[in-house]
Amino acid sequence: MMAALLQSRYGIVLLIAAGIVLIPLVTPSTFYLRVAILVYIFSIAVVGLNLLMGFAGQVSLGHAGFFGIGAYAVAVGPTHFGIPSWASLLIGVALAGLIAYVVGRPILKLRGHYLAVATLGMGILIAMVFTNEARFTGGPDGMPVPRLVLFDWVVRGVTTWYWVSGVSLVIAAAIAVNLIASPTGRALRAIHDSETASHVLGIDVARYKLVVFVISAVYAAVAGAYLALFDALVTPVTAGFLRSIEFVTMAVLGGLGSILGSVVGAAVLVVLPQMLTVFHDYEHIALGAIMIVFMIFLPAGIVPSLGRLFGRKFS
Amino acid sequence: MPEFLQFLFSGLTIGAIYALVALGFTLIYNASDVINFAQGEFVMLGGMVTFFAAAAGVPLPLAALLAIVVAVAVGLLLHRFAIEPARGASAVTLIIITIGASILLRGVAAVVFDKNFHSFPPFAGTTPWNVGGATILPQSVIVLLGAGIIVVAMWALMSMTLIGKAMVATAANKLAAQLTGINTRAIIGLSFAVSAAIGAIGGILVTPITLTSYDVGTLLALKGFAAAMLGGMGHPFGAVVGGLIVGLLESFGAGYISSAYKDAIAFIVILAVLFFMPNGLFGKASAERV
Amino acid sequence: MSALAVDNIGIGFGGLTALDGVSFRVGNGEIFAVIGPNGAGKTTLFNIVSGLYAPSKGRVQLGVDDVTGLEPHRLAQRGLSRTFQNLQIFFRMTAAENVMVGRHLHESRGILAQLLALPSVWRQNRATRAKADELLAFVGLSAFADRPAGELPYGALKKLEIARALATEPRLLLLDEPAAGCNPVETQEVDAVIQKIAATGVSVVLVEHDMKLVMKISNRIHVLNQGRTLAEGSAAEVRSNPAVIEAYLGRRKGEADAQG
Amino acid sequence: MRVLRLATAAAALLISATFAQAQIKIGSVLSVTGPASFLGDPEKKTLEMYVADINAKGGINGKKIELIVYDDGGDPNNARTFATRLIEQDKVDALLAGSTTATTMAIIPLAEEAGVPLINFAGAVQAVSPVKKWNFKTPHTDLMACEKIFEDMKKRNITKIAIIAGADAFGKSMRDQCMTVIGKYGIEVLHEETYQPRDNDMTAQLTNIKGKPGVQAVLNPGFGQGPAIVTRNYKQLGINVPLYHGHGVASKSFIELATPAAAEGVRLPAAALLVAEKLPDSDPQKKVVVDYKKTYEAKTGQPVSGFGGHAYDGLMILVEAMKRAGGADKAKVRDEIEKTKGFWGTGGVVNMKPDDHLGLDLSAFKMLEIKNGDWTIVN
Repeated sequence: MMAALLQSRYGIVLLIAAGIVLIPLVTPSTFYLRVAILVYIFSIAVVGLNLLMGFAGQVSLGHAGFFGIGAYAVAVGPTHFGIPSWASLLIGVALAGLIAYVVGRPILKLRGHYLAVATLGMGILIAMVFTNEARFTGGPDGMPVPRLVLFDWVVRGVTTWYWVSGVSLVIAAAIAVNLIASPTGRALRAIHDSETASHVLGIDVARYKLVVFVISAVYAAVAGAYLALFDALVTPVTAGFLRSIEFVTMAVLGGLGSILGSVVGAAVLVVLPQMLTVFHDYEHIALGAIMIVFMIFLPAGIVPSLGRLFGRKFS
Repeated sequence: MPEFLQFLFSGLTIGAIYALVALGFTLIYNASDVINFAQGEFVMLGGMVTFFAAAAGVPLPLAALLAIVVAVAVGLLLHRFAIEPARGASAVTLIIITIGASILLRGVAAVVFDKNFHSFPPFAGTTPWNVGGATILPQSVIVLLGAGIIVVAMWALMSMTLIGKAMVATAANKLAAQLTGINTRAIIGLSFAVSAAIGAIGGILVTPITLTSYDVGTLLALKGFAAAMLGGMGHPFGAVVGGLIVGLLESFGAGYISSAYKDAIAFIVILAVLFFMPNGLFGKASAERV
Repeated sequence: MSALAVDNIGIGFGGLTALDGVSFRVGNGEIFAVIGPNGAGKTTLFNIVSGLYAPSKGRVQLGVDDVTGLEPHRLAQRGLSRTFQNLQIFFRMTAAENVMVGRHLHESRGILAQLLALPSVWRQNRATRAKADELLAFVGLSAFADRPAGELPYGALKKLEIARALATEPRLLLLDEPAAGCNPVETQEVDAVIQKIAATGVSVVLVEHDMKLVMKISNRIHVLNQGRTLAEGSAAEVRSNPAVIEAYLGRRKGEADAQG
Repeated sequence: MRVLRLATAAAALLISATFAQAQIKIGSVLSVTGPASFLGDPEKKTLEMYVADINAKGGINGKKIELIVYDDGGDPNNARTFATRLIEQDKVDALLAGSTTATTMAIIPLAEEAGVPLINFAGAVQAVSPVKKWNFKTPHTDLMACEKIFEDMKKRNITKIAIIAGADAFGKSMRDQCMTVIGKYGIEVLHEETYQPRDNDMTAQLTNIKGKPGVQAVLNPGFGQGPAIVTRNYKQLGINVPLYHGHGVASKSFIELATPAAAEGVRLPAAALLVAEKLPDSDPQKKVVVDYKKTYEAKTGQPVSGFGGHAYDGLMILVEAMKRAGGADKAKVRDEIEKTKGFWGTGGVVNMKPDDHLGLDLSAFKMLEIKNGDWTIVN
């Protein structure tokens, strides 16, 4: 039954939704809910990045930049321009999409490691603006973020955010699944395997790379805005280079080309540091070692590698 | 004019460090197609091991030698226990492994050593030399000389020795190299060892100027990677030129434009170069056979 | 009016002339073969015609339109499709999905509708799949439809590329060594498929080393040697052309000399 | 069977032991790794060292302290997660948390919401002002450091300066705080430069400062290796106007890193801790700072810094308050912290008030000058 569920188109979305509904029933304290919220928020960004990396085969080491644009939008908009949070969120997401659109055109011509270094540069430039333009962003110390208010309803509290982020993740995953099963999704997967063949079959390769880059930037910006609103503060760390690396690690660890993998990858990298605190000073040694071991034994990522393992066992 | 010279000296010194890191990236990449994000940790090991060995009473030259040996050992271990078992995995999987290795090595350094900054005395005195109104430290000259010697030695190794030629052959075509009887596994291991040694030597040379700590590697890896790509991945000469250019951009950017945005200036130039030369300054376009 | 007109085409790579002054015309529904020794410039010619390379001189015409230097996806819109000598299969997708990608130009591509998976997108997906199944049946690959392309045998992949190229509904189809690496049975199947395609009115341009196949199915043959046209004509004409014989045999002699 | 019984007995013993010992729980979130590890690392070591010491001496009113330390790596998002964990999961009685301003600002609202006393170790003034009910702070604010420096400049008739600041939270915050009070002292900034946190060469920036006519002194707000390299480059370029650093470099290792020759004549404001042995015996602070310094250096083998001292002060203020409150009742402890009077810590004398949750004044700072590779007190 599990296998059938995983193979059907929305099975994975249902599985994620079921997990989101069940987790609050078994958690002893709201601390666990906070961890779950972080998993969901990061998952949204990683699902988007996975569309770009796992399906279209284009790497990005700069997605924290888009994440940061979403986060700072909900901080700067209400604080400096009096724009309501929900409108700031939309503006931030649109801005991230726009920047991805403008920047994506030239840099998506690059391939492989060159694309990696170009996106890395882009992310660092964005983060640098957040650090240096202190009049608007509060500089390296960051700034507080006002609460999100929707029609007089103040979105606050762990339980509320649990459901907001959980439902958003389900929607984000469903949209991603829709995309993959559409002509655009097929075009993206085709580009991953052979740009030449895709091009000859009538696919406007440059345009589709741009489309998925913009979509993934939008995912990242939404996630960034959520994190800022939930934490009620934002700092340049949010948009930093290490966060970009973290996103890529989550996507690869969970499994490129797997929506469920994105959620699993995010969950592992959010929950693992919480568990590793028992190692005290040896925390980072353990984290590094676990990453290496995971990648050696599950080289395609947790979900696809395990899927293959069990698939072979049952068939 | 003195300002210009000062910026030039500063940029070349910093650039030499980036160049050595970029060279390390290039060697490993050529042999194994792996982008080794733990490259900066070799530089860290060079400085930290030397400092702690010296602090424990080992004479400085011996301490430096010990540091190189430790770094080479770590490089070989990294290859044997993290890269080799993942043979056949995709490029990004291997990258994540090296990121994991970098976190691990930093963690080990924090526990074995400490989290403070350290330095040891320069090799040739502290009195700066005056050149055309600008000043340069003797140690900076040593760094530049050292980088130069490493580059020449690498060139000699590659073009004059059998092992070097085997490395070049492995880089060009692994399968063909295997068929001619080259033990490509050993060659890849060797490239990790040489890379680690270069990183460690770089770390030893620059620590008297730049100081070192358990976590200096991250940023060096970042800049070195950018430099290697600017030069054209897989091109040793390009890596060195790329490193020097990034260093010069930073120092001239900080001096003439804005110190707050100096890193931005370097990256904007890199983006512009890649826009016109998508394979870096010296990289060759790889034509796809269809 | 011809389906394809190539006019005085030339291209060089780094000072090396790969093609120079090549011209030919392909009629509607014709099977047209391009042959020549290795390095004659056949694949380069295909790459120019399909828009992967821009020629340094000359003109390519599809029907009445000058299409020189247009990007491949624009050429696909104008009814050109091709297969590849070095397979360009989408290995991460199933056989059916490979062919479905070929339907790209015939699908409506509103991104919003796709993100929301509106009923129209579902309907369209079903129609695309049906068309893909039809084409897989046409090339004899129905049994492989839902298998990952990576698991298919080599001969099947050759046919899969043809089915995928046909999915774009081309008026002109370029086949780059469709029988290379196939066993005699598979070669016969490919032969039959090509003839069936031509029978539907699609013009086929073929690069192939299997002379038996070429001589059997081609209406006309164009011979290249070292980037230049050597001869053009029917199978019988080409076979008896002294220059062609010299190029094939003389080249071997030259190689033997160089080695000796 | 016997094994099983033994195991059960052992487990029971373990559980009862933990219960007997862990009667007061203190939670801590510090930036032990990452860019601010120079703050979090000595803070963590100090807390662990002294909690063990207090427990060895019988604990607080006979109750042992259980200390739980989490590392936020300098990321405020992590700080918030770990603070939540301490409050909700570990159910701590009090928090000693927040190495940087950014991480502290992430923790304060949680402490306020849950009603847990919090003593933080952040530098910036916003970590204590405006006053929040449950939040206290031990380090001097960077504003105080600025005032101390400007007072000293005024005494030396310096009116035109240049600033080179680290583009990190510490450097930026101190630079901004300095700019708010600089007018009061009639000092003018002729030129400003910055450097990135991990830069290892500042000659370009300093060359520009050198080329600016009329600069009488240079101020460098920053921490970590940056100011050490600024000092070296300063000497290399032969700039001969006075150089001032912030309190972020106040540790013996700074002189080593900057090299004694280059550091000669450099001035900076710092807590008495750095010059512990040089304080006159009559100084009421002498005993506490000498004791702390000796303990820290003996236990860790590393030179003492002011930052570990902030953690010491925080722990001691909390422990004293708990003793007075007769237990770990959160509200009572909070009230007692607020009543702290005449507490001599490494940072100076602390006199808390309902409208002042810092309780330090400018006298807590000493202006130091480096002479012959050592700190001296400027009178």
